[in-house]
Amino acid sequence: MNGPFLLTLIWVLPFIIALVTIPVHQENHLRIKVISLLGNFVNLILVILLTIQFIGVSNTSSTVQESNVSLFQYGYKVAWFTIMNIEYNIGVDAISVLMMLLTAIVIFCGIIASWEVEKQAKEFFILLNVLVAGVYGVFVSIDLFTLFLFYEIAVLPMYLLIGLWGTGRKEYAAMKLTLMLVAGSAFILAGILGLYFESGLNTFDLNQLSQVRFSDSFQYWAFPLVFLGFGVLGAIFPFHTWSPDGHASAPTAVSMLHAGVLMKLGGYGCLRVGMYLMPEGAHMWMNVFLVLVTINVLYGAFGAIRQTDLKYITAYSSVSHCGLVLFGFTAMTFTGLKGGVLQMISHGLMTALFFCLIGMVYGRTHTRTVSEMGGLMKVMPFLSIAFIIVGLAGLGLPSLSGFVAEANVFVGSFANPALINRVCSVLAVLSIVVTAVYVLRTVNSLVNGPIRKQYNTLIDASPLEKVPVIILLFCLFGMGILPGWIIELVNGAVHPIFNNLMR
Amino acid sequence: MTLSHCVILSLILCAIGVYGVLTRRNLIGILLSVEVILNGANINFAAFAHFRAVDSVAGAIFPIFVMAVSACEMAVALAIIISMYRRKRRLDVYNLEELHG
Amino acid sequence: MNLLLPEFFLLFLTFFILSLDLWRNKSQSALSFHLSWGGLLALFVLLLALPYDQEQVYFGGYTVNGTALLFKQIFVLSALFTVLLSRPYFTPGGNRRGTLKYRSEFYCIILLCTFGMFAVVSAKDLLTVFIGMELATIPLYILSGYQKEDAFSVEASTKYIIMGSLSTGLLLFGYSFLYGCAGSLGFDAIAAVAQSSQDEPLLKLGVLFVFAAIGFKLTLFPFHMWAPDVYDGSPTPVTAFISVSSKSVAIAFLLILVYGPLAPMHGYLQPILLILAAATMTVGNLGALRQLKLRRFMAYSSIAQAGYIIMAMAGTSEAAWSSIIYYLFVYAAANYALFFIISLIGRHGNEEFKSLQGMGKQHPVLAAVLLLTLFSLGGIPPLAGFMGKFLLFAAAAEQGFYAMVVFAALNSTISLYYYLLLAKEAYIIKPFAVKNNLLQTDIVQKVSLMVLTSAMIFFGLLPVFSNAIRATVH
Amino acid sequence: MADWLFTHSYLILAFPLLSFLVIGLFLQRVSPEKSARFALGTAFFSMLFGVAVSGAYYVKVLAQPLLYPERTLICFDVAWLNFTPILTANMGIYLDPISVMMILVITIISFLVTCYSIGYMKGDSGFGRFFALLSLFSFSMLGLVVSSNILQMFVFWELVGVSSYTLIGFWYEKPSAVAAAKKAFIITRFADAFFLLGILAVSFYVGSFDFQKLNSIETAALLNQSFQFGSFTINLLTLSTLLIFAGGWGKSAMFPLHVWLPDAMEGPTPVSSIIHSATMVVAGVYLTARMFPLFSQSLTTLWLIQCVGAFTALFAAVIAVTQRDIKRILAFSTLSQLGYMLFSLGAAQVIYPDVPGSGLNPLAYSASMYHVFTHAFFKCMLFLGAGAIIHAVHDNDILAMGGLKALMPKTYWSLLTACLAIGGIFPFSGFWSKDAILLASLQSGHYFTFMVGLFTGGLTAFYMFRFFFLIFHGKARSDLHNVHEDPWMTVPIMLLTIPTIGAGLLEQFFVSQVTLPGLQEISNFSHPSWLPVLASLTGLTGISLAWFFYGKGRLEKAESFKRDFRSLYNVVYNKFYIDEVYLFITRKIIFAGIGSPVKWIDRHIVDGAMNLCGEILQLGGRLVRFLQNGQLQFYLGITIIGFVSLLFLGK
Repeated sequence: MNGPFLLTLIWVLPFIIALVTIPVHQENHLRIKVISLLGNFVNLILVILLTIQFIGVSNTSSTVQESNVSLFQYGYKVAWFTIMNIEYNIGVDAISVLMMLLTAIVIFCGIIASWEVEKQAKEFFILLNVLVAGVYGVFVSIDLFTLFLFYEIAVLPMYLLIGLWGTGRKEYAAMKLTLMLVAGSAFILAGILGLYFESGLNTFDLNQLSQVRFSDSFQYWAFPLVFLGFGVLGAIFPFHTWSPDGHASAPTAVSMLHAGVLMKLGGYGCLRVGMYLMPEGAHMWMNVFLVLVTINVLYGAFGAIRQTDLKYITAYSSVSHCGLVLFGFTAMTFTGLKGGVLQMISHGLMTALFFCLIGMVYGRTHTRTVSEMGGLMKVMPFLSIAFIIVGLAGLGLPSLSGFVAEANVFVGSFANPALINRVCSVLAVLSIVVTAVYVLRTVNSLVNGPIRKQYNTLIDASPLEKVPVIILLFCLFGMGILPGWIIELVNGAVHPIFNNLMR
Repeated sequence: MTLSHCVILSLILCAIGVYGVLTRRNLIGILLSVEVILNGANINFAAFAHFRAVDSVAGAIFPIFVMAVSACEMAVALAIIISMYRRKRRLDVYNLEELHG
Repeated sequence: MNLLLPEFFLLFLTFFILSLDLWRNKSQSALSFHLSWGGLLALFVLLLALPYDQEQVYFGGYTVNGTALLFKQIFVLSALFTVLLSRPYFTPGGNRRGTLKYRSEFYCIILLCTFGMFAVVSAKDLLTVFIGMELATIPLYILSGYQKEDAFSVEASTKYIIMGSLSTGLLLFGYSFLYGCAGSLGFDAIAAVAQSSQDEPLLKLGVLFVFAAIGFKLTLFPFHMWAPDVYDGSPTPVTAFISVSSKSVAIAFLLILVYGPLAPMHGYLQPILLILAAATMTVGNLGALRQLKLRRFMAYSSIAQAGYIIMAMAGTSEAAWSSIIYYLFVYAAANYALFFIISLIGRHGNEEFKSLQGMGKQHPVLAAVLLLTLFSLGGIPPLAGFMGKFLLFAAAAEQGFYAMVVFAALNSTISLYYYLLLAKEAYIIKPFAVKNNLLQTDIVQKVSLMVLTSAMIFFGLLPVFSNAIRATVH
Repeated sequence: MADWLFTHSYLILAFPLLSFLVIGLFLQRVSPEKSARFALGTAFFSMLFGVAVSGAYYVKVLAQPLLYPERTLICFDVAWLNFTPILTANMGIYLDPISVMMILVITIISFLVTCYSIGYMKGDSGFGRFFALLSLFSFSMLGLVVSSNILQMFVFWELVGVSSYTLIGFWYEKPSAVAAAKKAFIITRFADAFFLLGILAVSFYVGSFDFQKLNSIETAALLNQSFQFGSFTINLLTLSTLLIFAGGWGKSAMFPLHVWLPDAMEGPTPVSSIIHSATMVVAGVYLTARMFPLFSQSLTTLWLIQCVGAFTALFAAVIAVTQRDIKRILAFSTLSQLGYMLFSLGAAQVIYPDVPGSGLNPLAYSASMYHVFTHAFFKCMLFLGAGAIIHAVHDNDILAMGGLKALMPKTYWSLLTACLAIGGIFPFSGFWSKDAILLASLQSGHYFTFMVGLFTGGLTAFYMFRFFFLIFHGKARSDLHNVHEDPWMTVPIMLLTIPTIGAGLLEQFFVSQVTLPGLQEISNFSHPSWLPVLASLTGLTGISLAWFFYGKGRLEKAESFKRDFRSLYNVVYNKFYIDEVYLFITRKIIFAGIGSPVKWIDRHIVDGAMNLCGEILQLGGRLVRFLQNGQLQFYLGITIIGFVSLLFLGK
């Protein structure tokens, strides 16, 4: 299929789904869900098609290894708001394609996982699809304005999704999450306006901007703005506090989507807009951010140790793992950047599965407090084994995706011989021990040990519930055992960024 | 009698007006103080017109318009104050306290 | 001569309705209503038909050009929607605020007021501006006190008129000083003076006096004190009218002043404008944080909006004109949509946050419109508000005021907080008792809401509007 | 033929993997018996193939030293994970004497243990699951030993750890088992973190993961540089080798990371026998041997390895003397034997002033490997026997047993050979390997280590025969009803007696073949004839002491002795309170000291700061509303003041 059309279709389709859902009758839940499911299934197919096509056209030849311009496939541009010379300018490189693939998988699983939603199902699925459309939009856009626009579209529906269908202190959590992310986007806004005007080209086009050598004084203030702005969504310390509350109170699908995909927008933006466009700024600030994200990694892990709520544990582990994403970037080495990208994918799959399982367990036990569970292996072996596996993925067990990513991150961070990088990488590597501690603690007290009698009657996952779990497990193992092709793709995309960084 | 005298006079009137506006408790009184301010402005116009204006006609006409306009304004104000008096039976500015926050 | 047609038509319409009511002496008839909205609609069409690329000056003091016409469009639309809004709001059978005596006078006053605004945006000298401004202001005093039975209304108008006349005094002083140094009332003369002797203290004094006076109408920070009380006390349609029209006319005048006669002093004005903007948006947002009454809330939110708008005036002439006009359209659309919903509630209940509860379940469409409106006001894509704010910020950023942009963007985050509070009331919080559906929407409201909502969406998505405005400004 | 075997040598791993997948995904739900048979079959084929490959290796490689001076053969090598265009981690099969030896040991033992488990695990609810996990383990272990590069080794290293975790916690409803599994995993994980760091360091400086590259002389020269860190200098070679060795430290449960091994006995006994005695725990030794050419370049590392090994050997033996749990005794004896292997490797460093050659003693290396080999068999058998006893008696406390000789004769005789072997009595296998180790340390001139080894040997004999007598001799100390022997279990035990007795014949082979090229033997030191005598004598002394105390299965002497040294006894019995120290570290320092504060800080300071911003804004809101007090003249005043300040602003 014609590439640009395919790209447009992919991000438009969820909007269409939302529009189609509007006329459906309030009470006709089944139809609403089926529409969403089918729509997103089609989208999944489309994205897979796109990926296959992309693998066909992507080349990792030496020319790519030398060039410092990201090679966007299926580029297509048409003027939009001419007064600010804003264009609808789309195209994808390997990172965006993989991210879209991740999104497609996660949302498909998410919709199955939220099959139980009964309350105002219509609004729920409409908002969910709008959110997804925003996410796809961010990944396809090359124009900074549209990127920002989609970014906000992706952030906002979260408020109602959490506030309306969440649990616990949902209003507080939703408000906090939304405000912190929007405040972050305030920084981004200033940053991209700065890029627009300071470049002297009056353009939002990433490719043109990437070739501009911005003045150091400008990058000195603009880079941290952009990096922090996106970093908030990447849960960078100390702006991560929305994540535990938000993820804890969000409904299953939303946690999956948010932790699995949305948090990746942060890392994506940091890489695409921050480091790619402002390399000198990156060099100026990297040590600061290196320290921050190292704190992230350790702090998230230690924070998870003492939590008792399953979702809080997962949220803190997300903080730690997303820290690893940025940690890979801040290493400023080729392998580090690559590792960061791989970690985005791996963590996306992993944490999505984590929240999915938590949702199912919660739906049965009606508690998320770890200490109140135990012995679930006896009554629900499938879920329990899946839980153990995803836990092991979390602590970076080889043959699961986590190891591939973390190995790249660590090798990359170690490849930077500066002393501070060394110290930070040592600390980060040691964090895997802490990870092991909380993961095993959680898994043990959840699936092992004697079972409480009130759980004896619980049933294992239904066939429908098994579908997302199996899909995600398959992806985890697939990426863990045969990482070759993904790494090839990512190499192709990371080389230009890295070369630009080192220009 | 120079320009500065007149300007100072107008400013003094303005100050008096402001003082009145800030201190009078009776609404009518406040309105009168406002009138004083307006007239100060008029004096300004006249003075500028007389001493340094290129086309002094404009400066001379302006106060007339001002008087007319302020007359309507006062009329409206009085009407409103009357209806206000109907409600509260007081003309005390401190009675205007229901709307706040 | 044809560029003056709108003015004449408006005058004719006004007096026709008035006289009609004189000899037909049926004050409650709907005729005046239909006449006025029809007339306004026709007027709008007429405005659209006029050429926007030429400028004509009539008897020295009155000029008509593209931007003026654009502003006139805003005024006409605002008046039109006020009329449409007032009809269902004032039809008897609601709460005690629902009754309206002297119906056609009400419409006439609105039209007259609009005429005054026309005069302001077309003025070429201080006298015309003064007359126009007074003509645009004094009717508002009357309107805000229109319900003589309602103590709130009367108190509001009392406060309004007294503070208003004080500001008039300041304005006059400002004019007098400007006249003093320019030696003439014409803008050209003032421009010449501003060009030749920039730091003439008398000139600066005059400018500051004028700024204070306009700041009053524009609800800039230290001069905004009247706004919450007046917005809260006046009848809802009047509040809407004040919040859109009277603000727009003030902005128009400020634009004309800053980029017309005072253009040479722009460097001197920039910091003042920025400080005023920063203070205003902060105060507005902070004030709105803890409100419970809808109209008072709207007052603070519109104060904040004024702050954003002023910020753009630090930019270049072209950017400022186009972005501000564009934003005014967007702002008007969102505001009226919200006021329509408020008036729906106010028809029967108190116009408070609480009254919104349960809307998401009982009136999903209405709630969706509310949500869109709030997002548009909060500047969330893909709605028009986002594009509008973006252009305002860009205008400031172009001059390198990035810190200001960050500050403003953070402010709009705060504003998002209280807009989301409204959404929360409408969607999340469960009403204590499920209310029986009181919110009936008649055809007028349905159509208006539809028009406004689609405006909010299409302004944000289609570039034609912004392009047209930029073309006109250019 | 041989080439065909080499090219398809991956099948050795493929069989267990297949059985894991098939059983885990389908068969265990269909029928437990079928899965057991399937596991047995795959294990058998894997063993067959392993033996075949080793034979081929012997014929093709060892028999032709001229073609293969390095005695190594890389069967295949596929790129798996490429980090940079130059740095890539492969998956390969790397055959050299020690890996082939390990292949033999693992395949044979895993076959026997699988067979044994069919009897041992009969009737268990997780029967099928058990065999799946067992196959997973043998797959990962085989993958570990054949690794062609250090990253691959790390990968399988982790997999081994996980399968050990799952098998220790096999009875997941038993809290103690679960806790033990967690402990084992976390402690080894802790060590692995350093291992990973070592890998990172080496790979960064060398730019490769392959063992051949890492073990080359150039690498050692490249790494042999010092850098200043703060006030003191660090030798990179020493640092990285130590970091890598740390991995082995944890896996081989050297002091003070040994605490997980005794607890690991909570797992089913077959698991203990294969994982925690025969194969997995020697992974650390294996790693050291694998990287030996590199390690041996850093004297500090060797010295540390030697100390750790020797100390653990003694330490564990002392504890073993007092234990009562049949499996824990064996666990501690395993620790002590691992200590032997390691200090023997460390003892390769010759400290004579005048040494011809490389200054390294090849015998030490061979001896260590030889002990790995022999120990695997007799220790495995000991565990299996212990399992059989537990299975029969349903109790772990040796004080509650006794007089089982009559009831379980086969087990009795087999275990006797094993005990003699581990006791180092001529002519059983243990005697030869220990003798070689002692000789090596003597040759290299580590007299102290030599003494420790000798003494530990005696101690070993003592506690093993304490164990033996208390179980089998005297009369039963508790009613032992319907004790019987299950052929599924006894047959493997008896089969294991063959290597236990006969492995001694291989000494010359090991000394000559299982060694490092480029190290010539130390000529100027012959095998002292008194050494074996001395060793045997110490062993016999130990045995006779054991007989003296527990001979007739009586406890009185021991009790009185215990009473005289009560305090000492308590310290030893409680394993020198090392576990308590660990508890303190985790509970008080990690959890209470770091975890909780972090949690608190996050909630109250970091998050508090965010909320504070909100509060400040709310406060501003209050202020604005307060100023909006409804008083007209106040408004006017504000306006005037504002105007005046505007004037100041504008002037």
